[in-house]
Amino acid sequence: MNFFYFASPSTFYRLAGILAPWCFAVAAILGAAGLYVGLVQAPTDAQQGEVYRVIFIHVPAAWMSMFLYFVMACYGAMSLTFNTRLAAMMARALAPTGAMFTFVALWTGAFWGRPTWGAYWVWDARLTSELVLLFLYFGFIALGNAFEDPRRGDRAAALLALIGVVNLPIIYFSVLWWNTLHQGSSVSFKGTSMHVSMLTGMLLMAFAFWSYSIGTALARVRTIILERERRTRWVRAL
Amino acid sequence: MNHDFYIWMSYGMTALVIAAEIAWLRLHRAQALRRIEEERDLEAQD
Amino acid sequence: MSAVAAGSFSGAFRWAFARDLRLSWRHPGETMLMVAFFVLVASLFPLGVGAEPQLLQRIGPGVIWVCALLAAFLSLPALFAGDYADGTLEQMLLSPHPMSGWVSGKIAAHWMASGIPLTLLSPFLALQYGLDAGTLTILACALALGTPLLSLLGAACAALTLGARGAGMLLALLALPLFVPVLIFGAGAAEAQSSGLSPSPHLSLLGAGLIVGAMALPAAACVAIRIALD
Amino acid sequence: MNALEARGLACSRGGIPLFRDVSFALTSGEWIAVRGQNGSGKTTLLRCASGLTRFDAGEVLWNGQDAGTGPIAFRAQLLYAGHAAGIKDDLTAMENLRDALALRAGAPTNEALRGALAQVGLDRHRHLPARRLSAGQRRRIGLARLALDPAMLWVLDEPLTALDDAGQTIFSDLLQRHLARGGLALVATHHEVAPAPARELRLVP
Repeated sequence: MNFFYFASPSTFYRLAGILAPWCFAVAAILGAAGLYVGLVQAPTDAQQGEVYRVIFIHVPAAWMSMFLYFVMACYGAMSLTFNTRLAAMMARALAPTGAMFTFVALWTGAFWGRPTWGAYWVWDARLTSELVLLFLYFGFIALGNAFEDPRRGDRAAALLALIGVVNLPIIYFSVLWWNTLHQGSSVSFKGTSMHVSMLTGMLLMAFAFWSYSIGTALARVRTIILERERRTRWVRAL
Repeated sequence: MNHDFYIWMSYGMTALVIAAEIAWLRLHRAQALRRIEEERDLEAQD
Repeated sequence: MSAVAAGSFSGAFRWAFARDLRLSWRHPGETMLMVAFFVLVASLFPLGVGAEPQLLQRIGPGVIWVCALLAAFLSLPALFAGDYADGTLEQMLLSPHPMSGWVSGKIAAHWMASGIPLTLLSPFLALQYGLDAGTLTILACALALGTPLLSLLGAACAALTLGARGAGMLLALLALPLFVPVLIFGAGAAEAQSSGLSPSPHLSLLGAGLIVGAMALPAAACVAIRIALD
Repeated sequence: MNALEARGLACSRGGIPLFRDVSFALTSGEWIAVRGQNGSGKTTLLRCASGLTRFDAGEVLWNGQDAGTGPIAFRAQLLYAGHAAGIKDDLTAMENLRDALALRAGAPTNEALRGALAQVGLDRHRHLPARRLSAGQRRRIGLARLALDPAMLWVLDEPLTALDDAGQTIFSDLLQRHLARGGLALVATHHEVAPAPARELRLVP
């Protein structure tokens, strides 16, 4: 059984209050280190020049966007099967951060693609499925907020996340297939041999984003708990 | 070729979006707290 | 009076299928409007992009697919909303038959009233776009396989938006991204045929998707309806 | 002999508690009137008892078996009629009645349908589309359904709304017949109904 199954919102509220600042601190430190390694230490790429430095945010953001959707769907499944309030709130708290990272991945991808491929947008499988992912996030957030009863929104959105997580690989492969049919050669990341400091910078940034996501999710779930439980005695006593 | 524009646009937008999210989180929390406060005051009046 | 035959999937399926078809038969206007929308939008494209025969031939399958997809989408908000408002869904949920039977029947009826007219009409539009006989046949086949999948996916999303604020726009936001693979394989089949490749991989994938969807998606719609009625 | 029992039911909607610790027991030949002001949770209680709405605490037992999740054996014996009667405007009274019965138990013969419609005074209107019927006449289609459905447990939400005196008498007769054959009924109503209820369940917000 999972941790959230036993934790009541009031104890989790306090726990999240203690954990969230630490997560933000770790994110800031890792982010600073990652930026230093990525922007100062890592050498200029022989083929792409300086612009490759965008990948230090682009790749981690793309990872996070997909990973967060998966985590969100797991929380959704948990909330549907065990009917736990906290899991549903966590799923709702993760969605805006996931959408934010999806947007960042798309934006930085466009500004990386312009100098390297010569176009802000190409109908590449990765980009297209990332765009669809952004709409899946928007759908999740909109569906969750579309009901008078927040519990109703929780459960509908959780089911949508599950449908979406099953569909995401299908969407990715269908777009990949469509792309190879139409363009012949797909644009890819290969051709650059990665310097160690590039990899280090990317991993540091990935962990920084990770820590940031946990921090924002915890901070947001605290607010959600306050809103939902505002009539209970423990919130009144705060 | 100078790529500063693209790098600045990428990093700048990321910083902006993260700042916006944190500001929104704080605003959201302040709203929730204010609402609790208001309801508590209303009940105290009753 | 016949005894209570509890737990009959096929009974539930037939009831919902027959009733929904009867209702859309009483009101053929909705299907007619959908068909008119399909033809109208498909006819607007040449006006927008120009009437060069080569261009039309190339974009034809894709345009017809997108129009069919949007037309099929139009009737989705009403799929469960009427039965939700008048209490029929409650009766279905409380009947001694499995909910998936009712839902599958309703989805099948939706396909009969939307997918089949669109499929039957598509060859005429394909002629407008100057597609050859082979492409035209494959396009109709792809629509015949793909539109039930649209109905299934759309039904799950329609059930999720029951009772939501702004349900129509929300349904578009939920359903259209999920329609992407269907569109890609459906339009891909016709395009492969017209460019001299075999359309069978696309059609097999659509068929496989249809089988998986027909098994999984009614169950998802049932869970969504249960949530809506809670 | 059938029995419906609820123990310690509690339910809240949208974070607001509606009722707590509601218990009742009902056996064959009895009916319970659920009373309370508007918004006191009568409808929610009926929906909880029939397995539509999930409750926060407590249990519902049908013949000693858990019925909270709506098992088939329970649903086969349950006739629930809520605010919305499941009537389609485009279908005639006859078709609506036949559909409503076929949905649960299998369609009776046309003679039986006609008989039931005649009993509730809709014989002349049976081929009119439901949109042309008045609110009370639409309610009477629901009464005809009560007359024909073999379910043992009725859960009715305000069955007398929009019915005139004659309609209310018809309902009383149907309820009496139902109880006489060993049926059970849980009815939320503001009206006084002729066979007096075995118990009254009063919900206070």
